[in-house]
Amino acid sequence: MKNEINILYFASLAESLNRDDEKFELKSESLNSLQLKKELATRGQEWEVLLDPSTRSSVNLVIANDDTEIKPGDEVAFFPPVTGG
Amino acid sequence: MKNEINILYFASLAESLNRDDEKFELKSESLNSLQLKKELATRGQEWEVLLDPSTRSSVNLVIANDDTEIKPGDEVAFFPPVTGG
Amino acid sequence: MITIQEHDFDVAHEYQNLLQKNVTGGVVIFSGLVRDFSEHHDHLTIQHYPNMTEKVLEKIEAEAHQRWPLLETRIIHRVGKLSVNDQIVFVGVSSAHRKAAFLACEYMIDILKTQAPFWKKEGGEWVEAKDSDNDVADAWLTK
Amino acid sequence: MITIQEHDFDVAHEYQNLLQKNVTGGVVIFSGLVRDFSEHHDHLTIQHYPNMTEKVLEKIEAEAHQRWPLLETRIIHRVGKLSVNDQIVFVGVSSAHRKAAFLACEYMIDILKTQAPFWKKEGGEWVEAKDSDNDVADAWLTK
Repeated sequence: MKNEINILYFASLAESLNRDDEKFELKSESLNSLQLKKELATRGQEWEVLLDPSTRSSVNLVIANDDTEIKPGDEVAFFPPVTGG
Repeated sequence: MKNEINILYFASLAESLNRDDEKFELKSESLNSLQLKKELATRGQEWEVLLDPSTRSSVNLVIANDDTEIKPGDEVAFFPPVTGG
Repeated sequence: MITIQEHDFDVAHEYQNLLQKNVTGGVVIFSGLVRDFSEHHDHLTIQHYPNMTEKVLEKIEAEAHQRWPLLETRIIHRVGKLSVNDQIVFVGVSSAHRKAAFLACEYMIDILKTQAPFWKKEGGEWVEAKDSDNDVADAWLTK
Repeated sequence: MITIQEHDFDVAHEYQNLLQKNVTGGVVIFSGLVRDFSEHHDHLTIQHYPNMTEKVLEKIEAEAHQRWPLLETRIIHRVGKLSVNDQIVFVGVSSAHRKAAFLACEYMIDILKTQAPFWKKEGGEWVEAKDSDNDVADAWLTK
């Protein structure tokens, strides 16, 4: 679909939301990261973790903040603080 | 001899003084490092390098300063700043 | 060069690759290993975000070269299932100058720890990020 | 452990010896090499003061263990005739904590450079000590 984005979830977020990825259809031409998180958070209580300040996000492989613009075709990811090394 | 000390010279000092080591007889029961350097410096101009502030000395393998006491049987060494590593 | 891999790495081989004929004055290497973290589990699993991990590590390497006069740099991070005593991560730097090599090596592992999208799971539990790791990364990024 | 030797050392072997089963979280290694220092000479000679060198290096190692929580430490310094690209000095540290390993490794090489009685001769000339080396050593000793 033309207005789709791809959303990925990692680590504890993937487990608590019970999915690794999904296609998601944008209702408008574009929205920012905060708007996307708020929309997803309406799915239920477990989704409110996306609005937690510790939750990180990226858009097209670059770390995003609440203002980052999301457009159709983008790859968005949500994940907890990293723990590699 | 009972009042002897052993003096070692290293690197550029050994070359300019033309020796690696020598036995040296103390004229008194003990003296400090500065007194020893002054006594050796009377041997000639090339020996004045011992009084140069850059010249390091040790007594019995421990870095010495001008006040360090020297007694018969001690091992004294004179050397330029170190350049290992 | 950066690599994300499941298999182990060979410190001796990586060390040799860091040497540049006639010009290398010093090499600094950091190797991270799996410590014994629990009485109940003896392995951990490392998940990562493919593509983004590579991008972040390449940026860390490029930034190190911009900050210091370096010759070669190398980052390897393993993913998948690891056991106690396994090697996890390798960061190596060669330079004409030892101070630059030390700074760059520590910079790269410190920033990797807080920016590269890897997640560790020890037994059944996801590892929590440490404030102390954020503090050391912040110290680099504000100077 | 400290060693002064004419023959080369093997970084892979030394790395393995630094690892302590189950407890090592990180290893930091510094290896120093002979750079190409002159168009006219391709070797250098390292002289040292036997007995005192051992004593100074052992003290540096002991002091590092006192300052930081370390597992193993290793210092190797070569003496005699060396050529361009030869390894001169090895300093290795293992610890449960990476910051301690970095600090201790850098401390040991910095103090070695200004306190251990080694002298380098490049071609026919004795190498001069560097003020910058004294500055970094002084920084450790005043904190």
